[in-house]
Amino acid sequence: MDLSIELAGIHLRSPIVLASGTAGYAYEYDGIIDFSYVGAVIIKTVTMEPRSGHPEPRIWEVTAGVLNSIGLENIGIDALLSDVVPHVSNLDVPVIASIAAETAKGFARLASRIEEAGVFCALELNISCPNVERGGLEFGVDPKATSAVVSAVRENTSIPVFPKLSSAVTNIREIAEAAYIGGASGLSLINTIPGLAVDVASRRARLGGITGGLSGPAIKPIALKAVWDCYQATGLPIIGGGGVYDVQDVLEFMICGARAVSVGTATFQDPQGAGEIVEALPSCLEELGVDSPSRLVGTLET
Amino acid sequence: MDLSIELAGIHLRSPIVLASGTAGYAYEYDGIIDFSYVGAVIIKTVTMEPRSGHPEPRIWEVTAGVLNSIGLENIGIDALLSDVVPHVSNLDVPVIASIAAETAKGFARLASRIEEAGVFCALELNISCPNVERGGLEFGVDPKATSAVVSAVRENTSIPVFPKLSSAVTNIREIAEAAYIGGASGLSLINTIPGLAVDVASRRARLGGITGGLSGPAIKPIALKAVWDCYQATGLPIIGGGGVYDVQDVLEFMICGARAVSVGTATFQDPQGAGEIVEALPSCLEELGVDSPSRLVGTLET
Amino acid sequence: MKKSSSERIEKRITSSVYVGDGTLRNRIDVSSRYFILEVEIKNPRASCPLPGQFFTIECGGGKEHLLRRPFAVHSIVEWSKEYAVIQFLVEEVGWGTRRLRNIMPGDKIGILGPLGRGFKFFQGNHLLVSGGIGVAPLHFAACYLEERKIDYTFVAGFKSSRSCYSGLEKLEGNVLVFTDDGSAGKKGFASSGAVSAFEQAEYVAVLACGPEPMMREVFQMSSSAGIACQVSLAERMACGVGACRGCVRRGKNRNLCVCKEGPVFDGTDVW
Amino acid sequence: MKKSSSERIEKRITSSVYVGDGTLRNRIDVSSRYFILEVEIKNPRASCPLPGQFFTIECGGGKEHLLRRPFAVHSIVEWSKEYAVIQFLVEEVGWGTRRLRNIMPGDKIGILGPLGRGFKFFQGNHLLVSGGIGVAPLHFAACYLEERKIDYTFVAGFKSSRSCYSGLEKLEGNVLVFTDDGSAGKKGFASSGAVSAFEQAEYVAVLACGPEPMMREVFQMSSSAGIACQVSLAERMACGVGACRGCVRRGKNRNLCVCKEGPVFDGTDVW
Ligand SMILES: Cc1cc2nc3c(=O)[nH]c(=O)nc-3n(C[C@H](O)[C@H](O)[C@H](O)COP(=O)(O)OP(=O)(O)OC[C@H]3O[C@@H](n4cnc5c(N)ncnc54)[C@H](O)[C@@H]3O)c2cc1C
Ligand SMILES: Cc1cc2nc3c(=O)[nH]c(=O)nc-3n(C[C@H](O)[C@H](O)[C@H](O)COP(=O)(O)OP(=O)(O)OC[C@H]3O[C@@H](n4cnc5c(N)ncnc54)[C@H](O)[C@@H]3O)c2cc1C
Ligand SMILES: Cc1cc2nc3c(=O)[nH]c(=O)nc-3n(C[C@H](O)[C@H](O)[C@H](O)COP(=O)(O)O)c2cc1C
Ligand SMILES: Cc1cc2nc3c(=O)[nH]c(=O)nc-3n(C[C@H](O)[C@H](O)[C@H](O)COP(=O)(O)O)c2cc1C
Ligand code: FES
Ligand code: FES
Repeated sequence: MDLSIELAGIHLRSPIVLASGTAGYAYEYDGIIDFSYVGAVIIKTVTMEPRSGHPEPRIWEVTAGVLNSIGLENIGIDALLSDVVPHVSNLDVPVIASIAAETAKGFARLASRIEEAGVFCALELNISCPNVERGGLEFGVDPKATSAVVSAVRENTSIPVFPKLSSAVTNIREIAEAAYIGGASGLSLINTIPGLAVDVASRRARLGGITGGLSGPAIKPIALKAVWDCYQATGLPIIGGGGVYDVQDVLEFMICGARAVSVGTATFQDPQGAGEIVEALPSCLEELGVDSPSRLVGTLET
Repeated sequence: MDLSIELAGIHLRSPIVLASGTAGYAYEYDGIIDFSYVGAVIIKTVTMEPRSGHPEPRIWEVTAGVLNSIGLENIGIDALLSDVVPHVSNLDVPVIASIAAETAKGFARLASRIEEAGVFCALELNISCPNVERGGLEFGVDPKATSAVVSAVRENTSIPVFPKLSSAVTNIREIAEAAYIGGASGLSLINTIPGLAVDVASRRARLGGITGGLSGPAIKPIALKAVWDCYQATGLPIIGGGGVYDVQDVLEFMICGARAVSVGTATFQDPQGAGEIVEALPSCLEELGVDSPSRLVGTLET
Repeated sequence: MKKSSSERIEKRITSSVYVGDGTLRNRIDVSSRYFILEVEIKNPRASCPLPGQFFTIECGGGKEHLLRRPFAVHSIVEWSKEYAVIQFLVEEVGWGTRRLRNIMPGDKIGILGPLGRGFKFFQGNHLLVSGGIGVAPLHFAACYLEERKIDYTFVAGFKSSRSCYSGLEKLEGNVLVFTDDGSAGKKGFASSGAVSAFEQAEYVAVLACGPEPMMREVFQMSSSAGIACQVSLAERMACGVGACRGCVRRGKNRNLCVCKEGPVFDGTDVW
Repeated sequence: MKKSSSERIEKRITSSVYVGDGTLRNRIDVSSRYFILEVEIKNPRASCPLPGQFFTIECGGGKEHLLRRPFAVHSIVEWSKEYAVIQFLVEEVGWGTRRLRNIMPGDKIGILGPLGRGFKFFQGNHLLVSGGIGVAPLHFAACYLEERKIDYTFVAGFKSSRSCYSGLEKLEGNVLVFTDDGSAGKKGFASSGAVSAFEQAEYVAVLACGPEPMMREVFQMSSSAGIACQVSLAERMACGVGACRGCVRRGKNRNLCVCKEGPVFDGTDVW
């Protein structure tokens, strides 16, 4: 079965993409992940300047999930373009860049540099990272700011732009609509959800950043609802994810309106999991009586 | 060890309370749960008129959680007072009532009737139920409406009042502060988080209400953060919960600022679980070097 | 609809309940999908379960699988205040039932019951109609009737011989097995078996358990014949004791709380 | 600090990696808290692990426990392109290690490695200092040195005789065991053992693995003695391959990525 799917003008050989921050710059997994199964890799969010991120510990396992407080550590756009791009362009997989900045202008400037590199097929705007005090979540929780960021980027870029939304807002439809109005090519969701874990013995937070972002199967029902809400509100092509673990999860996300489905935390348990999902897809789709993944998208009956 | 704790002027023999909606009107569990361990039972939310709730199915198990779309089915205040109160007052456990209405006035009227019954030691305001189209979440997501509801109730009631908040908002501190300004005696949190699950084969939602509320260990990190946020923002006494499963969870919630800790979904797996937690508390507190549960409250070191 | 005039011989009451651990005494595979769990309880101090009542079983789900699974009593091997042995007939359909299939004799499992209200029985010929795993509570009902020397006909439908429940062969009553593909017993659905059963005898009561469309059909047949039909409904449950309203479904005129008011209802309450 | 002048005999490289299933061949309990997992890999096609390198093991956590657990190689029983047997020495501290203790010979476990960068070795006398389970990679280092006929002294500290790792007795080098309570070997901490080791001989390199305060002390001693000290750090990991930045910690002047740049670092990079 042909698993390919069009996503806002990009051609993906399969609907499965690797989520930002969980697959690094892709080349770290070279020889471990068989990228030929993967529709695209979304690389770790990059900022204008390098960021050193939060103090350790940065990772804490919770029931059916992981809390992280990486704090957007990254090498900065210059090093990305000089050191990483050559590696990335050698891999046989489309790569989507992810950027974060503190102002709409900052986003726009980064977007231009990403586009100039010529190797990225699309751009994710991380306006919803719970692990930064400024810049991240602030945009993604406010419709006006969301709109402003998206349109600033839109004016400076011709590759498809996917603002990445948080579900930790009162009304995600409002944010999705604002992104639409700003000119988003599609949406990516959801980012991790702010959470906390405590080491009882020391009465300290388990993470150096105190709070962190929750990912993994624990958040799947919340993510599915977010995808369905945004699909209904905007009809935009969606990269949906949050807790995806197996092929059934992928089908649920597509039925709720995702055209592509991202695998993040599950990759830590099984780096080859995304590939196994892709292998399992054709027979699952056949069982559902569809001849292409796109036929599932948004077919939730209510 | 004396496990008792003062909560906004109520005396609880232990900090463990049963969460609204998961222990019915308490008497259903008579002979199954040993109430002598329990600090208080918060009974199912009641509305002015009886409500028939959502169509079936209303329950769906997800990874480390449960989705429910009960839809606030309840017998209404009249039946509560005439049929349930006599049963409840026979049980050897303090009972907290929970109410929901569509207007601030409606909340106030219900509150008076609850107080007149004379058997409830406190009142929870369910302004955060994700399972109703009107009345519930709408209040709990808006600071002004929260303030208005709380102060309307406050003026009509002398028993302690705990608005119950949702974490599914952009800024829970803002809501907590509004509740404080409105005159809340304390806060209760968190309610279930809106979510969705899909039956892939039928492409239908798993719940009759389409979306539902997520509870259970999956939401614990989110709940802990909400408690910590509200504790810092207001210093109000907090009934904290969301995913509590064992005594370690209880300690985490208390360290984040909860004076009482609610057990909800875990009761379904083990109706005697709350009792086992209470039994385990003294030795755990001793290990932490505290001689009373109250000494743990809000001691998170950051 | 004409109410059956026969005398009720057993009160439909909610009995007092056991909550705690049981010990798996034995697990017997009876077909590729069905197996019997034989659970031992020390000091149950609860009233003896009646046909149609159920227990909720904690399948060892920890934090990942939070809900207990409800299972009807399939038979009572022994029941006293001090010691009880119950059998459940379980179909492997998902995580919890797979887990139950893999527990070992001697292992402990959390059990809670008997819960809900069971079937009402009368003096006179009963018709029992089951589809698939619905055979579990009706097997108990059949044993119960036999003990009381009350006549019954048991129509049991299964997918195929592979899922057939062989334990029915030990019943002394009139047992008619149907399979969808004819690989065992007669070919056809349980409901078509019920049609011929109706043609062959008169009944004072009909008891049905199985997929909902089947129960509805049987109920409609019974109604036309003027006989009261009791059906055992299945809904997803959380508490099992009437506290959470999770198992509530729409009935004909009102909500039905399956765990507390049911799982057995008069068909007239449902449709 | 004076750099050791001795010749490096092995390049510190990141080797190519095996990802897939291993089979548990054997599990050997060596103390109340420690056990050895012997894992067999068919066709590893990866380079042979070096001392200090580690594997991440999927402990069968399913959706509930998502992360693999990292374990240093404790010894290599066999390693070829077609077939390999590795030993891990594991301390039971929580869910994952308990789970590993309960898996059965023949069971499959997901493994990924060798990962990270191991110890550098030199010509001349090495001092190895371990605290608790830190003995695992240093045992491998000792075997490695023995094979190359390089001298070493191994100071190993444990809580008590109950946690002592008896496998050290098979080493041919100079092994000094310390316990906090004196119930086995000499009484004292590994770091105090290191003090006397420093008094008794000269070293070209110090290798330390154990609780961070201990490693820091050993590093400071080594620095005063003018000897380079390598330490093996432990941080919570998610990916294990340098992709997620989860294991990154603050070093002296910069962030250290423990899984990729480490787990072995020069002490001067850390403090
Ligand atoms: C009162 C009552 C008595 C029952 N008695 C028996 C019995 O004696 N023997 C027996 O084998 N089973 C019985 N059941 C059904 C049994 O509870 C379910 O099969 C079981 O809970 C499934 O658990 P699982 O974890 O294996 O499946 P899951 O993984 O939870 O589900 C697997 C599949 O089965 C479906 N399913 C599960 N439970 C139900 C349900 N309650 N209603 C409809 N569909 C469901 C799900 O939708 C899903 O597709 C009874 C149910 C009720 C309500
Ligand atoms: C590079 C590296 C090599 C290691 N080599 C070995 C080895 O050879 N043998 C061995 O037994 N262990 C080793 N460890 C530690 C081992 O990974 C942990 O003990 C294991 O992950 C614990 O898993 P768990 O599920 O049993 O414990 P959990 O339930 O996850 O945790 C139990 C307790 O242990 C603490 N803990 C767990 N992991 C770590 C860690 N990485 N650092 C500090 N504290 C931790 C937790 O804070 C918690 O209090 C190594 C760690 C690293 C990073
Ligand atoms: C360790 C870690 C790092 C992450 N870093 C980023 C990031 O840099 N940018 C981003 O947009 N999302 C980041 N995410 C969020 C993921 O891309 C994804 O949205 C989220 O984890 C939910 O999906 P999952 O449950 O499949 O992991 C990170 C997640 C994890 C676990
Ligand atoms: C079946 C069910 C019904 C509930 N009904 C109510 C309710 O009527 N009123 C209310 O305030 N909260 C209700 N809740 C929310 C719980 O009180 C609690 O806030 C939530 O479940 C989180 O806690 P838990 O994870 O311990 O269950 C309900 C939860 C469940 C699972
Ligand atoms: S399952 Fe809770 S009321 Fe029936
Ligand atoms: S564990 Fe992911 S970078 Fe080290």
